[in-house]
Amino acid sequence: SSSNAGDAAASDAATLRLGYFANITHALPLIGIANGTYAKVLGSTKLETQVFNAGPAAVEALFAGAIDAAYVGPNPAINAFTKSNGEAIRIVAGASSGGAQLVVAPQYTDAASLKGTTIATPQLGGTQDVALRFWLKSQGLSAPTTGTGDVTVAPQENAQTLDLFKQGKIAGAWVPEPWASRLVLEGGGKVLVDEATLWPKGAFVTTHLIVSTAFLTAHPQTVAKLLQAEYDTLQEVTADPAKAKAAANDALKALTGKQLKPAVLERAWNNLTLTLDPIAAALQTSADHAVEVGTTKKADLDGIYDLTLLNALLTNSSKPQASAAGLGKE
Amino acid sequence: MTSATVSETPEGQWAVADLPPPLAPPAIVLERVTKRFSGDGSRPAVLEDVSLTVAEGEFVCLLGASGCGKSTLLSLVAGLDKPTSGTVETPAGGTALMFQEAALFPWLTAGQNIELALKLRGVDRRDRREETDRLLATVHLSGQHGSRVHELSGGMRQRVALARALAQQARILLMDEPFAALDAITRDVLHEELIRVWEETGLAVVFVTHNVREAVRLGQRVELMSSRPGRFVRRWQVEIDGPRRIESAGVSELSKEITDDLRREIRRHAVLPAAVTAGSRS
Amino acid sequence: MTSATVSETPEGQWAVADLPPPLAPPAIVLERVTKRFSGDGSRPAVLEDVSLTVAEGEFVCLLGASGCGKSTLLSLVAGLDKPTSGTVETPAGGTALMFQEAALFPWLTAGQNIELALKLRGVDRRDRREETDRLLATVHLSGQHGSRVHELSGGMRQRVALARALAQQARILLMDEPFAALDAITRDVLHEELIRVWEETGLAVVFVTHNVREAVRLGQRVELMSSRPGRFVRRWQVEIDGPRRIESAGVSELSKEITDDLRREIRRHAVLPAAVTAGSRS
Amino acid sequence: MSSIELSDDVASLEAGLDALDKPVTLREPLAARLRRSVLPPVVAVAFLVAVWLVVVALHLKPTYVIPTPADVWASLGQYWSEGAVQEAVWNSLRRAFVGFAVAAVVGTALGLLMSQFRFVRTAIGPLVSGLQSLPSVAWVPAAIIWFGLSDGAIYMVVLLGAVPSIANGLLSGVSQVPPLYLRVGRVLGARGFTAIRYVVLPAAMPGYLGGLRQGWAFAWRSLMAAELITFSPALGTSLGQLLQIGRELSDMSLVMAAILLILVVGVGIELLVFSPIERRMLRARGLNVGPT
Amino acid sequence: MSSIELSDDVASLEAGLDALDKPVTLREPLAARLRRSVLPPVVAVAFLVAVWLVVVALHLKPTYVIPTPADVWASLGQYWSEGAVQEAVWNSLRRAFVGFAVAAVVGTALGLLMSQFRFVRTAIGPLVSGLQSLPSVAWVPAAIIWFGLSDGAIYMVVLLGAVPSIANGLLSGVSQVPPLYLRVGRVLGARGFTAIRYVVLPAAMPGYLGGLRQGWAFAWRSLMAAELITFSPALGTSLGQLLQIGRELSDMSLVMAAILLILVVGVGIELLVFSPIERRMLRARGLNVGPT
Ligand SMILES: Nc1ncnc2c1ncn2[C@@H]1O[C@H](COP(=O)(O)OP(=O)(O)OP(=O)(O)O)[C@@H](O)[C@H]1O
Ligand SMILES: Nc1ncnc2c1ncn2[C@@H]1O[C@H](COP(=O)(O)OP(=O)(O)OP(=O)(O)O)[C@@H](O)[C@H]1O
Ligand SMILES: [Mg+2]
Ligand SMILES: [Mg+2]
Repeated sequence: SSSNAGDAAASDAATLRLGYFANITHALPLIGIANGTYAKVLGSTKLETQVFNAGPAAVEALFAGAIDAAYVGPNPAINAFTKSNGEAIRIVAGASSGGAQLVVAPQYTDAASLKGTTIATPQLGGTQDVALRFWLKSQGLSAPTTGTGDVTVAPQENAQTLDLFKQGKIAGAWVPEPWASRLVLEGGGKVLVDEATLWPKGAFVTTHLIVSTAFLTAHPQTVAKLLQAEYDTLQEVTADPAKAKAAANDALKALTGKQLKPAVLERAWNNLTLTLDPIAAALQTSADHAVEVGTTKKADLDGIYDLTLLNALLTNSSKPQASAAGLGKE
Repeated sequence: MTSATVSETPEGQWAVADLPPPLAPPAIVLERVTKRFSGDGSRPAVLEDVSLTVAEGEFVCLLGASGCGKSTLLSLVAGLDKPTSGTVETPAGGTALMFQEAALFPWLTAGQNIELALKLRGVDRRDRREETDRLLATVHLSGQHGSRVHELSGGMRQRVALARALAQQARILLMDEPFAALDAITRDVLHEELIRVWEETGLAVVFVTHNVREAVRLGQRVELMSSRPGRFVRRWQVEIDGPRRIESAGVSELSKEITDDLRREIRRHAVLPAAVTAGSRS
Repeated sequence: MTSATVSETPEGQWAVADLPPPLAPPAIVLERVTKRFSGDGSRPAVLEDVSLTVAEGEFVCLLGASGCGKSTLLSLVAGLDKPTSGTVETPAGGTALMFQEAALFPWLTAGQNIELALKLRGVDRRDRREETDRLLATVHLSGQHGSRVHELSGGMRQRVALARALAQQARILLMDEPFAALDAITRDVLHEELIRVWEETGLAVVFVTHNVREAVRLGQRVELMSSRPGRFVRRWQVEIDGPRRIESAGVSELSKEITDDLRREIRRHAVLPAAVTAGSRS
Repeated sequence: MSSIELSDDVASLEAGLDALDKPVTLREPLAARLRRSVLPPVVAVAFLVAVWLVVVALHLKPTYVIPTPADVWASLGQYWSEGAVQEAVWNSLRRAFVGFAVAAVVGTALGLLMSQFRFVRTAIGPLVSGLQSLPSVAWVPAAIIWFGLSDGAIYMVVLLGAVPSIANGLLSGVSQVPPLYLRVGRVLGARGFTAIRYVVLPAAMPGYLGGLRQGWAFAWRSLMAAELITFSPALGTSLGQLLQIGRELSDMSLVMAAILLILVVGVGIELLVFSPIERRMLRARGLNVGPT
Repeated sequence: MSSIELSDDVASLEAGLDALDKPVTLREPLAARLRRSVLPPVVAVAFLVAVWLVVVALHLKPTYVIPTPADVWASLGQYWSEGAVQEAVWNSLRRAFVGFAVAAVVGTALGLLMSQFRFVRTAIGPLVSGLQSLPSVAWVPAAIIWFGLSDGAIYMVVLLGAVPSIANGLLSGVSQVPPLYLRVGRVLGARGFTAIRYVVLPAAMPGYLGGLRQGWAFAWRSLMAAELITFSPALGTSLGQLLQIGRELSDMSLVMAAILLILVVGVGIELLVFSPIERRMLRARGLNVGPT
């Protein structure tokens, strides 16, 4: 561990400004912030939270110094790292994995039948976008980023995807939870591909915790407490999943005014794995795939992870270490 | 140099029956015309029981203070408005009307303004240009066909407006203070111009003005109107020999007489504030 | 009823040295003033080598065709512009200036317009209201303090403008065709009003007009200007006994003479299009 | 010739002329005025609802895509009972007012500078006009970077939207001041700042108020764009957010309700605040009161 | 009295008056005109770049947050060499033109209807004005639902942005037509459609052109907002998308480059197309050419 115990008090930040989304994939911060676990563990450090709609906005806020840490998807994390030449942020932990599926209208039964259709993803060059394109490619279907190919991949907001899917204007979508479940349960779609089946052990990262490098350097102790809070929340969730589900839905209601329907919540919850492991191996693979399908150029992710604090915590809790897969400190 | 003979009708006698018979057949006949703008009679009539006959080729000047209903009367004759009661008769072929502002269309050149009038009269495209040039020459503006309206002086604009009015080939020309906005020199010149055109065309002209001398300088007959309600209160037949000019002694003499009448008419409406009355009499 | 004595200076003699000595000490002295607007001399001078003296309490009328530089001259006297060469002398305390449009500020009431002039002159807040009421009474507009500008007729506006000019308490009143936009009846009345005020206040007045009769009706002296470049070409000393009116025979007679001169001056600039010249002479 | 008699003569003649010459202002009867001012909005709303009902009745789209007025009303009622509507309207209005007030100050200063100094006008005039053809959303990233996720970022977007209109309005107002007024002002002794204070500014009022009015519309538009994108519980619920939440939840009733609220508040302020002020000013000056 | 002599007399007097009375139009020398029309944009750009360089030099933020002009230039160069800039400008311009053309037709028809029928004006006038205070982004979800991810959705947003300006411009143009012109038209024999064709429309031109010009700015703004959100490779790269990609990639150089392109194209069209047309028309009528 890198922090000196004697400096602990000195390195506590006065406030921690944390960003997250009002989304079920952010269940850990949703629950932990709502029930006070985060605030309690952070102790003298005041917790200020910000809710974002999407990763780029969260990264903008991080760049601007408006927040210190945020839960985001892997792609915004990669962009924030590479566009700042490795300066701006570090991934210090994961928060959830799994839960992305290709849901299509019932008449499409296999890859070949998707020829000539439009399929939505949440974001150009995002994890799901890359996964879809890579999968299409592996099935022999072209999906160029500009112009027309066998399949048109249309990155757009998830809410819009659901509307268009219900109206039959798109054939399907490769989306994370709870949208996959909503497409199935509200839009009458069926799962053609579960992304989990494409990964070793079904594990791929959905949500990361990123921290601004400056904050991490100045207040490692506070970041450690943040990780501890997330860990404690995970323990609570594991102990009583039913209560956790309800708590997550209540938090959504409080933030957006609407809850997920019980069936959607149920299905989405089951598809997701809440974990502090950032599943680093998948990140590099995903980045390689992105280069292969042409959504990004070769990016150097070396140093994006700083898992020293996470591993210290896991060691203390007698849990297995998390791997940085050679992309940073472990 | 000039001599003036003035014939008057007795004051207050303005009914049509008392008129001397017109020399030529009538071009305009207004009979017992009343006009009110408020439907509910809450405001007094603008024109009340007004009768007027203008003979063909006659030049009549209407004189009266502001708001006495001169413009309203012209609107009725031009058919732009309908009388509340009474009848207005004008010959077929419509009337031409000129205003204080030349009201040329600024998006057209001088010539195009005239051509539009011809086009709306139904003149053939081929004949229009020639006719326009003839009309421009009539008002001494040959060569100004392509001039923009804003490039013309006020006097030139009124001459173009006159040419446009002539393009209508109506038998009646109504003029609502057409020269009021012009400077004195230009106005004098346009008086001569107008008389020349009138003599050449034999139009019946009804000319509205505030300017007593202008009325006497131009008209064969001057009609004085009262205000609230508008009525004809006095009439002068102007008979001055030889070329009249605005400075002619004959014009001056008759003008002074009419002016005194007009001033008396205006004073009738004075509502002197107490302070001023007291102040000026003390 | 009236008699007119006309004294002329020989034509073309407009240098200051040739002037008869003014009766009172001079209020305005222009000496060999030249004004050009183009810095590079590409256009002719608007005023060239112009000299003029106006005595205290004198009423001088400037007469000339459009564009001869009358307004430019007043601007120089008012200090709104600087001469290209020559000198302009006016007494301390500035000059008051009235325009063709009353140019009252439409966001103020009639009274507030006058109060603003007082305020800018530095009159104490408490005295302003009283002074304003006095000035309004002077122009027979007591009780119109709160009237909006657009609620006033043209004549009333010019009277407010006159009151505003008087509020400046300057010794010189410059008037640039102040009554040109008014109807004839109102204009006649304002002539009487202006003369009354001039007699009461003893201001030196320089009055610019196109209207020969107006100039003769009002002025003690009439100066005729030529165009391109602007110069004084002729001068009349107007001596008509008794109350003048615009229709007075004396006014008419002198007017006719001046008009002929003015017309000659204007004809000098005629550029007759070939067609018209040929047409009218054939 | 007796001076007093003449004076009396002129006075009575003038009084007669004044009585006859005074322009007659036709005051509309109250009933007609009400009919003109109250009827249009009512008709407009009725028209809107009618079109909507027809569209719904035609079953062109399922009601989860085009909800019925009743759905929207219910949605509105629900959020109202939760206090979310009130809070959103209040937050948005507060921001719009603060943003607009700051924009008015900045825009006025900028407009004055541009009108008085040719150099400033030359240098930043095209820039100021150009800003109007950039969508507000384009500013959001920049605003967030400068001000973080605060009201400051929202205000920056609002300012960038409203300031150009206000500055340009004042500028065109000043450029339309008849030069005659400036000359009169100078003759009366108003120079420099006094001239600006007593002549230029009041004379430029019509254009300036028009600019303020348009500035309000832009401020409101920009605010909505800003609220749509920056989203933070610390900033509280707002109308833009209500719309965004509706979109995220694919809740078309809420989307429609939010659009209606935005429209009603934006137009309401314009009709209730700016229109009457502008009308009164124009009428006081005897100017034409436009068609709207 | 000889008629010919008198006529000649009047003619020469008139010719003298005409020569003296004709208003003198002061034509600016070419050098001065160029200085006025070319210098301002240059100064503006120089001014902008200078401010930018100062901000960068102050190191207020790291360059990945506020990139240097060189970074932006490089980013622009890179996308240019890939052909993305050209394609984006072309696509956006094409859409803006098509959208604007349709908006002009619809807006003109609507404006004419509103100006001629009091009932139409009463019913939809406030609605049309109100539309201007709704941000374009609010329409995007609705447009996508109606038209799917097609150019149609984009055009709908552009139309909703531009039509109100154009219709209102025409309406206010018509309402400012001096009634005198209509009376003259009637006296000359123009009634009904002839009056509209030969009197009302040409007389309303200044307001109408102003509306078209503002309509362009709105069309461009709305187009950008629409392109920011509707995103499909089938639609091709566009300027709005370039901006969006920049945001998604957290690539501030690209964001700035896109903002600059949007500004340059939007303002360029206005300056090169609308300004000259409007100027020429105003000048032909001897009207005041505004300050911009
Ligand atoms: N459309 C109208 N509606 C109501 N009242 C009107 C209308 N037109 C004119 N009036 C009123 O009718 C009266 C006469 O107006 P009119 O314009 O005919 O007078 P005028 O003699 O031409 O005056 P002026 O010499 O000022 O031109 C005025 O009191 C005026 O207010
Ligand atoms: N600011 C200016 N710049 C250039 N030329 C000017 C300017 N002001 C006036 N002129 C020119 O100077 C000449 C005289 O103008 P001025 O206004 O003094 O004439 P005026 O005698 O008052 O004419 P009017 O009787 O029409 O009022 C005109 O030819 C005019 O074009
Ligand atoms: Mg009239
Ligand atoms: Mg002048």
